[in-house]
Amino acid sequence: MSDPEPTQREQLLYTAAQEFRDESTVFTGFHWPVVAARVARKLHAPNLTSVFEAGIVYRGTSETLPTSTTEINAFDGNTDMYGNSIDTLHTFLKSGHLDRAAIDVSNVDRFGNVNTTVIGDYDDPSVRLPGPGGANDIATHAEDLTLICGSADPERYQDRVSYVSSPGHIDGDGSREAAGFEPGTGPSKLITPLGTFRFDETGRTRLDRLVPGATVADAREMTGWPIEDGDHEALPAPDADELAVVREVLEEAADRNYAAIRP
Amino acid sequence: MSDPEPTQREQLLYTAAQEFRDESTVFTGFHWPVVAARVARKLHAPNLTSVFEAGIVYRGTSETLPTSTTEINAFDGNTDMYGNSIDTLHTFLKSGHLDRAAIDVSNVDRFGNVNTTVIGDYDDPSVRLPGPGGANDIATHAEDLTLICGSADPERYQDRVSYVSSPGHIDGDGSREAAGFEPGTGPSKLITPLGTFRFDETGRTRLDRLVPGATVADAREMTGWPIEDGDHEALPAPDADELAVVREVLEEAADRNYAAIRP
Amino acid sequence: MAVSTMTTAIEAVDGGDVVYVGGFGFAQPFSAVHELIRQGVSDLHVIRSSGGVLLDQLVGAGCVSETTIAHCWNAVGPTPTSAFRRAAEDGVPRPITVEEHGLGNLVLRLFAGARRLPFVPAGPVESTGQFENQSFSGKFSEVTFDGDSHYVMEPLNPDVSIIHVPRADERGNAQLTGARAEIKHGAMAADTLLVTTEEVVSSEQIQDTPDETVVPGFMVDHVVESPGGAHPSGVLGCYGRDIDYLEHYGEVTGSLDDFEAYLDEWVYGVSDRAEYLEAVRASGFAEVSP
Amino acid sequence: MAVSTMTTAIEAVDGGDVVYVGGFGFAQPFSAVHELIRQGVSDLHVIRSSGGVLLDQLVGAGCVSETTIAHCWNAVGPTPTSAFRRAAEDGVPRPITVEEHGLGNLVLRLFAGARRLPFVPAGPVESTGQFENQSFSGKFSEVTFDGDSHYVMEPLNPDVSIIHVPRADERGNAQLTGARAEIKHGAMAADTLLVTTEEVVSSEQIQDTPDETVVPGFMVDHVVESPGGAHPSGVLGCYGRDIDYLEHYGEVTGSLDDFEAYLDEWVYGVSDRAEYLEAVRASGFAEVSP
Repeated sequence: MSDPEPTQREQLLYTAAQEFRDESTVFTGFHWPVVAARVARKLHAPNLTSVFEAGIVYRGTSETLPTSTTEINAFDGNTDMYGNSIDTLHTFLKSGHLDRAAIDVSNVDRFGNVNTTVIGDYDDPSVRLPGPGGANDIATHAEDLTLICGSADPERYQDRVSYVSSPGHIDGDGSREAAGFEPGTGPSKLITPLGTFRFDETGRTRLDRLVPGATVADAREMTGWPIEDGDHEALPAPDADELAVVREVLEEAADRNYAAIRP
Repeated sequence: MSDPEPTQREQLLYTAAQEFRDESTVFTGFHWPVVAARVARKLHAPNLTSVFEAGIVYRGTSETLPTSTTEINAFDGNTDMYGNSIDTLHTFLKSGHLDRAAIDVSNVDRFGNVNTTVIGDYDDPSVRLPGPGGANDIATHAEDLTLICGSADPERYQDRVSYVSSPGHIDGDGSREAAGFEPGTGPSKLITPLGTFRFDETGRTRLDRLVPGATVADAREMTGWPIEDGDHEALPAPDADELAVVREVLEEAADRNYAAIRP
Repeated sequence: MAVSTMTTAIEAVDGGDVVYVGGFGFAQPFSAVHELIRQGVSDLHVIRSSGGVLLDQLVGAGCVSETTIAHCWNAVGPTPTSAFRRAAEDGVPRPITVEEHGLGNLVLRLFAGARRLPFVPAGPVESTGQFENQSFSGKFSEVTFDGDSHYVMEPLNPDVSIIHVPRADERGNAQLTGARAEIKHGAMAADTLLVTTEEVVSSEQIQDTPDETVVPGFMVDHVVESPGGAHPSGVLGCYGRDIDYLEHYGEVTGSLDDFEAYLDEWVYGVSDRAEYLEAVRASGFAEVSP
Repeated sequence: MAVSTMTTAIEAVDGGDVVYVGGFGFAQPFSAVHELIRQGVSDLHVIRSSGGVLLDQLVGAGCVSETTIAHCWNAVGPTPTSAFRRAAEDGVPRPITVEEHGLGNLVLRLFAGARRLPFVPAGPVESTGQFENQSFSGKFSEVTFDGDSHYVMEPLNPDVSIIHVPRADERGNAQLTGARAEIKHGAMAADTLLVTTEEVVSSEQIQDTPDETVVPGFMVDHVVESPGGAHPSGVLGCYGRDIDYLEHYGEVTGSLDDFEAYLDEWVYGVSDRAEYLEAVRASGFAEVSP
């Protein structure tokens, strides 16, 4: 008999899946966004369109979960268009036709800036991370951007990242616009294992909703960010059928060698 | 019994066809270049590749002569690539991979400048001509450019055109390079019904060879350009078999509504 | 997005709009242009690589006040496009401005529009007519890069773009085969995008051949099924160029009166594309079947 | 142009060259890269959108001194690419520089190279790491257009580009299906272009499907037939990504010794692609057939 309560990860995917509405078009970043979009496809969004940086416009639900956004064979038969990276990263991101974008973040700060590049000095790093790829462009141009952080590890949540791989609201208080970014662009929401945050008018995170059972104190401890006390509506938990779908997708991810799934 | 002597037009096409070598790649402009290239394809260049501005890379000999470089159906089955106009007018013209380019000119001056735009004031023209299309880009970027003028009408040959639709050597004496054009680009040859000209180091026409029977005086009268007396080797005339091919292509052109062919 | 009638789709075009009309010598949206003429839209600024007979008709019908083009003529012959000439030379039926560019610069401006770039470098233009003509010399701005002076051009972003394709699905995913010219960029540069198509096909058919998709459905505002919509230009895989019709057009539109008679017969005199194609057939021109 | 052996084609790459290597998560020219490693080419400046396992191998083998990339990791997992990290963090086996760009800016620089434009506008970059990092801040030059300040970037023009495609003919006409990423621009930007292909097909076959041609033969310097040449990445229509092999790669290359053992087994230990594929099969990984 399977556990009727979702794990943190299952709840995260369920929450994130709500970002992907049926009949909408979402620039879907690597990793958790792809997995969450698949949950959405199976739950409520059979005609979700995902745009991927290499030029793929993917609509429907492919037979297999791709290991990454560039595993073309996994999408073939469910793509409306094979375009190129200038189509996706320039035209689609900047022309106002997308409903939303979502990217995976592993080191994020209060302003929604993301570091996927280096820990330490750029030219002599203590840790060299992969770099941003197209997530930089998504964070630069997208108008309704959701960040998804799959980890509850407090080290993932910074006060201010030392290297901005993908720009959030920089240092807040209009500094993003002052640096030349279009008004209205940048992160609007952050989804974490403990709850969701919105970015307020100063460009800082503000706790929105908590996952069932989590407290403001938990969120404060995880992020290290100042969070005011207050009542926060709980995020809806999946019902039994929905949870079964989330688990099915996580099993697919394990079958397709998703490293984060490993025990 | 057909006339064993070529007409002016037949000789022109035969002369121009020599510009299209087998196994070479030529950016082929609208009108006479397309017809001359077809003569070449049938005479000596079965593997000539023509690049056309709309994105077509055409190799071999299509069943029918196209009415223009954009009549795709006429080339289909003999195209190596369907690309776009940025491929052709930027990459192909500027990357140094073409062997030659050829364009039709109807108003040309001593410097190889071409006017296909207006007679009279630009904003209040006495005659509005079609404009240059991609011929402007070919004249701007091509490194070995042949101009083909199908008419012996002296009005077609100017001292200096009043509007430069497609740039030749501007006013000569390095003025093209001074205006920002790459050294080594621009017209190198002009083919006319009476003979061929080369552009000398000052960017001016210099008579090269005459068609059989034509004289320097004839060329001077047609062009109005200063031409020194001297011996000029005669251009080779087509032999009987070659002339038959030229005539066959001209018949095709008539069948395909080429206006200049009309009696 | 839903499949629209031609009437509804063309109502998206307002007088004074900047309109890119797609197709080069092929895949020209003639049926959409005829509906524009019937609806009497005026003061358009038409962007087109190769103006052609299509632009000639729009100009001759008085729909146009500005043009941005690389050339305009009847590719069959070639022969002049007389209505375009009358407007440029004599202001008949209305004056037009002609912003002329080399095709390579024009397509880069559409590219910059499609990719939402703030500007794009021009090729060398000094001493050319396109540069020296005062009416649009402001289009080339000088910038300094790496110690050298260069000219840059502003992007073109039409209010409305209209393209014709052989296939599209109900979602607007539009497919094209054959030379692409600047059609994709012209389409993607627009605020509002109208697609006319030989055939509305199933989404499954689109997903079987996604390499051919030129614009994704989420960029498309109206899809209109219009078989034979590109006649007298051709559509690869559907029908060829009707060269006799195009020659005929040149012959019967030389004077203003003759041009107006042409419009009366072929545009105002028919209510839709089906009637037009019936007239084409009845007059002995090509059989057009998608 | 003629069909070349891999050995001959790769001899066109000199030490110190700027080399664009094509493919994104798919159609990566692994067989060409293995030959580069075997030939011991050094000091390369490698341009690649998504560095991946391919760049990891080149860096780990000591062939590389500079990189221009948007990211580098093993897309399966995802897991880190350890050789790339060792070089960047510890200079082992050689130090590398990493010029990092957002992918959109990187592909525009390749576009500008392919189209021989003098520069191209960058997206907003101020306050980002790509801009503020001193090692390549000079890559963004300020220009003023229409009263506003903008940054522009110089084009990328590799000495040599290497792409892998499913089909090419003896003339070099190379065809690709599926997402195009920046492959066409990377190929067209080069001085010298090498194409590896699953299969050399007839020119008739190319002319039956000219929409799929990504570079025309006249731009190509060497065509090499290399079936299975993209393993462990996939080639649409030929074979899929070998995710078990890629996971295995991540697991057995974590340390320098293990990485060198990997190279000994899979690169130095085989003389050509056929032997490599035989080893793939013998080790129980995917059956790769073009």
